[in-house]
Amino acid sequence: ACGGQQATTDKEPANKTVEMPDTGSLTINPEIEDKEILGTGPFGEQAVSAKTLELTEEDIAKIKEGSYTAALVMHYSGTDYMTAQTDALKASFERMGVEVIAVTDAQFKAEKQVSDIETVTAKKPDIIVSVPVDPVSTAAAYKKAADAGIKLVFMDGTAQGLEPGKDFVSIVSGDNYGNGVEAAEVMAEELDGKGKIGVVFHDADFFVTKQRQTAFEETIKEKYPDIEIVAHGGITGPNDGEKVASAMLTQHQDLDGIFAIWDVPGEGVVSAARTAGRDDLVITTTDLGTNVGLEMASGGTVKGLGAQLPYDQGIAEAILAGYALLDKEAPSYVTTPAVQVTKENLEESWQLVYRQDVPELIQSAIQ
Amino acid sequence: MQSKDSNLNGTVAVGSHTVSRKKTFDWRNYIVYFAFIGVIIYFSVTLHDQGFVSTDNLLNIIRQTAMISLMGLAMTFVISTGEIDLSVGSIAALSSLTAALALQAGYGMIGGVAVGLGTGLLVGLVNGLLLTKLGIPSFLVTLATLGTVGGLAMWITDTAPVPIVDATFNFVFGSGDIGPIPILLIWTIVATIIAHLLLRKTSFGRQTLATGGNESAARFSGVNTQRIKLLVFLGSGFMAGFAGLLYAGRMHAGRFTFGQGDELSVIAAVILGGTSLFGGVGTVIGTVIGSLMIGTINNGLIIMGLDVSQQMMIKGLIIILAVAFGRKAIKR
Amino acid sequence: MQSKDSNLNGTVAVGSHTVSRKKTFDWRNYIVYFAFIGVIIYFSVTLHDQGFVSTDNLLNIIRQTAMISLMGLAMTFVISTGEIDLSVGSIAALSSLTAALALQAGYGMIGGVAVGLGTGLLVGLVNGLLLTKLGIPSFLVTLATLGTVGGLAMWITDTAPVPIVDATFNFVFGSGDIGPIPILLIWTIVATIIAHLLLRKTSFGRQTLATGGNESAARFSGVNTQRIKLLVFLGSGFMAGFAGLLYAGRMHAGRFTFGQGDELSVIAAVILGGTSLFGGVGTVIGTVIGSLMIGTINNGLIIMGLDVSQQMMIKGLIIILAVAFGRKAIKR
Amino acid sequence: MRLEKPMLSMKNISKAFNGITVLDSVDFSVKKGEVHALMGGNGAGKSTLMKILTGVYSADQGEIYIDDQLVEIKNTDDARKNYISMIFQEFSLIPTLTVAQNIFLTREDKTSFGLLNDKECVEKTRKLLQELEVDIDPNELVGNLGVGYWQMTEIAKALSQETKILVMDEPTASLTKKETKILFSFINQLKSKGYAIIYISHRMDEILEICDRITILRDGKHVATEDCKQIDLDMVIQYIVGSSMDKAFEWKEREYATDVAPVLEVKNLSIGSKVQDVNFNLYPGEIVGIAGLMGSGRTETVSAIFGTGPKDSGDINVNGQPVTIKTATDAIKAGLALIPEDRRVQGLVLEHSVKDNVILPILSKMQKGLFIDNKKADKVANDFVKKLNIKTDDIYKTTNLLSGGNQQKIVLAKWLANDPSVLMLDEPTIGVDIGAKTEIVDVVRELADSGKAILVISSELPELLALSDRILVMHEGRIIREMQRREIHTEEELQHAIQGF
Ligand SMILES: Nc1ncnc2c1ncn2[C@@H]1O[C@H](COP(=O)(O)OP(=O)(O)OP(=O)(O)O)[C@@H](O)[C@H]1O
Ligand SMILES: Nc1ncnc2c1ncn2[C@@H]1O[C@H](COP(=O)(O)OP(=O)(O)OP(=O)(O)O)[C@@H](O)[C@H]1O
Ligand SMILES: [Mg+2]
Ligand SMILES: [Mg+2]
Repeated sequence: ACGGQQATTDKEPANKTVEMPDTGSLTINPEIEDKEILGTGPFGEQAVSAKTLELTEEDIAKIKEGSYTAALVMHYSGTDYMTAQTDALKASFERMGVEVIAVTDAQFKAEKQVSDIETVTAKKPDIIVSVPVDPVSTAAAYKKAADAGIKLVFMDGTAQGLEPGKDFVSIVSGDNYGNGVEAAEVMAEELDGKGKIGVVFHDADFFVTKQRQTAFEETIKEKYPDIEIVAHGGITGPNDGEKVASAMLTQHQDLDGIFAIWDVPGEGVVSAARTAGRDDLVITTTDLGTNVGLEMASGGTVKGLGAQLPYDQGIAEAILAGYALLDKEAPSYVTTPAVQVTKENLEESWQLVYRQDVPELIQSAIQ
Repeated sequence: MQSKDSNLNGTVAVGSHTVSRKKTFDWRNYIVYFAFIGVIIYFSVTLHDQGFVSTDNLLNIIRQTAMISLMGLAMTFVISTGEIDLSVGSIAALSSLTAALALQAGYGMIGGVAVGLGTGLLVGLVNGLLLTKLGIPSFLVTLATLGTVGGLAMWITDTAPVPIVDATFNFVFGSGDIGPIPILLIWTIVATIIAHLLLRKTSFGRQTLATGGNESAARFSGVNTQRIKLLVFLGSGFMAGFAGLLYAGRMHAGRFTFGQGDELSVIAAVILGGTSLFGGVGTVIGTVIGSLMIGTINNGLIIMGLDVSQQMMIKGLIIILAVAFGRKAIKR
Repeated sequence: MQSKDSNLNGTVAVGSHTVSRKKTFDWRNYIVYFAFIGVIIYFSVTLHDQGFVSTDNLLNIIRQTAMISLMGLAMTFVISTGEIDLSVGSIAALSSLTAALALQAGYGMIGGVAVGLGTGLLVGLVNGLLLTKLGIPSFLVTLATLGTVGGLAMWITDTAPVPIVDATFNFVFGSGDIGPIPILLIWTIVATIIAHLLLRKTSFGRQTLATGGNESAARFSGVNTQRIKLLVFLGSGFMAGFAGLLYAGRMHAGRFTFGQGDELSVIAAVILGGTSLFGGVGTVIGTVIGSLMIGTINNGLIIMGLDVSQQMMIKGLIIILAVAFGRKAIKR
Repeated sequence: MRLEKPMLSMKNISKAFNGITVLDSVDFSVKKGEVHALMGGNGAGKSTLMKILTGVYSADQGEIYIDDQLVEIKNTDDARKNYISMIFQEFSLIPTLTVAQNIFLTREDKTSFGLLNDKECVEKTRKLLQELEVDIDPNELVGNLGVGYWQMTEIAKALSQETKILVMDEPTASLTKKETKILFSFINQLKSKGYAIIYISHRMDEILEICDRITILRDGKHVATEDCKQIDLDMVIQYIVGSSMDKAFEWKEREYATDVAPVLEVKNLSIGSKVQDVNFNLYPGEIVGIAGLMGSGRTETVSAIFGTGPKDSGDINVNGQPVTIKTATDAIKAGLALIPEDRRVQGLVLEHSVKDNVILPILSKMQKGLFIDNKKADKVANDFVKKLNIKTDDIYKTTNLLSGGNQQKIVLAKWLANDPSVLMLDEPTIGVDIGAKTEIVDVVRELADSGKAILVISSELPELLALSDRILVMHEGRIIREMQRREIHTEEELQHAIQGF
């Protein structure tokens, strides 16, 4: 598992691995602001803030004795968000003396994920941290793993029919709903509460992106009646943003803003706006990626976004796994708040999200 | 038209002329066995203490490759005629959904199976007719159905999965074990035997190979090549539909992504097995071994604990090395 | 080996004898023009009030298809030799990243371009050598590099994108317009002219087609078919690298997803254009039209406001209809 | 027999391709138990007429009667139903299947389970091949066979099926005398069984030996139908060519220097058991023939020299210098040229035009700057079309649409255009008509006169005797004799030597 990490260290500064303190108790970043969590868990339960989680030195020492192993079964691994989360998991587990024995990427395919779960199970890990691609079709495989005594920690969603506390430890999620709301708020502010906008949405039955879209649209409709959503364009992959946004701009010459469902298609929207000569377009999105960060910093079309705290989510997941190993009772739904990021608070937000300084490139662009 | 070349001097493109008068030994038919053995040995040695060689894990590999193997069997026929079917993955997805919907609507297990297989047959029929009646190259025809059928699968439930609660269905099509033996293994074995006999021991198989070997010569010899092509596409659709049922049974649901992108894996298994992309030469057993080999590599690399990017890089290297090793082994 | 078919009764698969006496008139070379015109007319009529026919939109289509077109040009040569290159999308991704990293490291625009193109050439060289020296089928070789290079692109920055701030680079490779004319259009035109001349007017082009038409006859005629194959794979790698630069310049960044999955679109454009998957017959202009046609359909369907699922369904139908219509139009 | 009604008659048959008439109201009939020769120059329409009979093409006009019944033959199935079968000039074998599988394709024996009984087919094939006295393994892939064996397989396939009318389109083109003899004895058996046999050939001597009647086509028109007993060779040739041929097909003693250094020296060439310790020299201006039975190793010898076939040991010197030849490209650089025996596989890119085929080996000479000089290329192609009298609509016609003989002429044109210093021809006149043969002989002599060294392999002894200054006889992979042409007085002498006596 160190290969990947080593690789990151000598690469781009933006992805430098964060040093995890090797003494003291393990918690997420205490500086995270306490915010009301807008989304609720899959069972409608109220979320518990990740800030309440803690593993003390004694806890960690105890865990270390067990020389446990963990596997990370991801739905997709190609985003800054997932990279940060994986890094945090690996670092926290290292601190806890838990060996990460496998990392998989299902490429958004449920059937591949089921195979991955089976394969990983052959290595008999004590913990699986996983993002289910689909709550329905992966359920049986998770159930099997749970029945084999593996402690499951979910991120961003669960599988149908699994019970917290019994089949899995808990779910850690960013506040996806809150993310959509933040993006809507920035949009509304930039447009002074009125105008015509478009939405580039993820055309798939995926819990996380659906929530963000719903949040964005509900906020606009309920709070800002003068903003009209005049266009919808669906994408299925990260490369589709440009085509969809270009067509939107062709059809609606008077469009004032576009919300992109996450940062990568958002980059396509930026490119489309550039091509159409629409420097005045307001683009908001979710997830703080390098490129949208740079665009925001240099005063480009991206005005703001709702960001999650992937690094702290990763730590929270590791801590929860620790709870399970120690037989400590764990809350079933744990979240971290959504952060509104604009050019003004970009530097601080970057610190918060990635636990490291904003890359030089962005830093110089801010000035 | 590489094959023309190899036909005539019984060698691969490399240009060495190993024309033998003995039972033409064609490397393509055997490489995959050596390569597969090599891969197995390699992982058994390096991963012996990490559960790779456990029965459970080996059975897992078979479970995970069953759908690719089954679609590969039919694809062997398609490619043997010199055509290609890119739509199999989409068909599997659509069939998993139509079957699940039929089950949900209360048509029972037989109904669900019939609807799922019927879906596959129907798409296969459309492919076959567009190819034979309009003469549009199969690459284009099936690329179009890949999209159309894939879109249909997304659209039919608006990308939502359809759960399947019928326990018998789930048992028979994918999830069950008979004693220690997964039902998917049984399906794979049965289908392989049938396909092997069909290709090697029946007129249909012979005529399939003849059609791919030289279509007009086959026609002059009384082979109804258009009928053969229609049939192989029907077969491919049917097996893709069947794979859809197995996905559904294994996942207890139908979903639009099941099988998505499988076409490349299926074709890779077939080519790796030794079937020529130019038609005329096909081997069913090779295809299954090819499929198992890809599945084993996927499995072994995950167990090795590599990152996803590393898995991707190394998988490519292993395939090349394994094929090169297989060729060496054959040449002795 | 479909082509052998034509040996004996001088016809395409359909069986009608539409062979004309003028400079070998092959339906495959012309269908795409009629089909393209049909598609344009259809969208112009149905979407005339929705901006489809605006200059901006038409230029957008060209911008969006430029990378596919450019990779298609080189792929036309590859497929003309009867081989296939599945690795182009991955190469584009890796090149976009290596170029971006070189720019970031301060090697300047020339450095970035050299590194990007060099990446493409290197992968092309590896493909070509594995094919010609080891004799592994190109489908397998390039499927392996598709994975390996794709994995490398993920690994090199751990999936992080690399922003490009060099304004000249971004202008020249993708984002710039000279007057009203997008630079991508200029690249497309220049590359098309060169590729067309190369295929039609030079010995290299003739030897490429001969290699695909009958490798062994070409070899007997003194064509160094191995060298030709190596060269077409080098060319394909180079153009994929170039497409990577264009992706980078257009998006102001390098990223491992750029070009992912493009291989199918590229091959589709080539086949749609009239190049035979069996080799020996190739048309560069057809490829570009094929690529524009796919781009136009994508664009038109999005403007129509359809769901992704509907877009997928209808896109498949349109391709089939357009090809069928094109064939009718040619038959008169 | 005379009074018997014809078993098959084709009346008033016309056919045009793209507006160009290929058959013009042709009448043709065959009787039961008759061998009927169909003759005519290359491109006269013989194959087309037979393809109409077998349902490959449909006629634009005309009727077909079998046993006085009007029949419609729209496809190959209809032909089969009427018990018509054909040995195609361009062959109808599947290269990726074995000999036995090909022979019994669609007519395989079945086991009691309904599965293919390949063993039975192999046994039957073995017997059949034994009767035909050819040494082919029934389990060999057809794609691995040389043309001669390919042709024998095709013949075996035709003979194995139940037919009434058997069309043979140049069945002996690639056969040596021995195989031809065996085939003829078979034809006589079939005749006595009441088969009607249509026999197309350009080999004059065969016609009078085997045929009962003869029909001659010229430029798609019926010229004559005669009883073979009433006609002689000169008349036949006159019908075919349209005028009397003054130039006879005979040897002329040629002058060339023998005291100079050889252009090509082949030393101790061995290829497995097929070619053993072959040595010979070629001198500038000399024409050397190689005679031998099928499988005697002639093709393998020249392939090895040219770098397109395997070679275990042996050295090659060109103009006194040792050369390493690994590929055809090396050979061409060294000034060699080989006209290969199998035009479909080694000779032509069938889906490319006449012009593109002709210029393929000489592309480097067609350069103008970066590009191919199309004017020059057109001129070269047109010149050869004229020189070899190639019947094609124009130089842009796709080669697979040309008649068999005309395709063969293109293979010749390709290499003559290259102007090599050593020219090797492996069965150069397969399927070429009598008129063109003499022209080819002239061209070859002309080349030799200009100082080139020429090596000819031919199974047609008259042709070999007409051309060669010196003849090497190969037998089972060895050169067993070397004869000066003038020492050979009759064809029989040479025939005797070939048999290994
Ligand atoms: N499918 C076709 N399209 C166009 N022209 C054709 C086609 N088939 C045959 N021809 C032309 O018809 C003419 C007669 O050809 P055919 O093959 O019948 O000649 P042939 O008498 O058998 O000659 P050969 O002795 O050389 O075999 C030739 O000029 C040939 O080019
Ligand atoms: N008995 C056989 N079975 C299968 N293939 C054979 C046999 N004999 C020869 N061949 C193949 O046929 C081709 C020609 O054979 P070879 O060079 O030995 O004959 P040749 O003397 O040129 O006679 P010809 O050309 O008249 O057949 C070669 O490719 C050879 O491998
Ligand atoms: Mg003929
Ligand atoms: Mg020979």
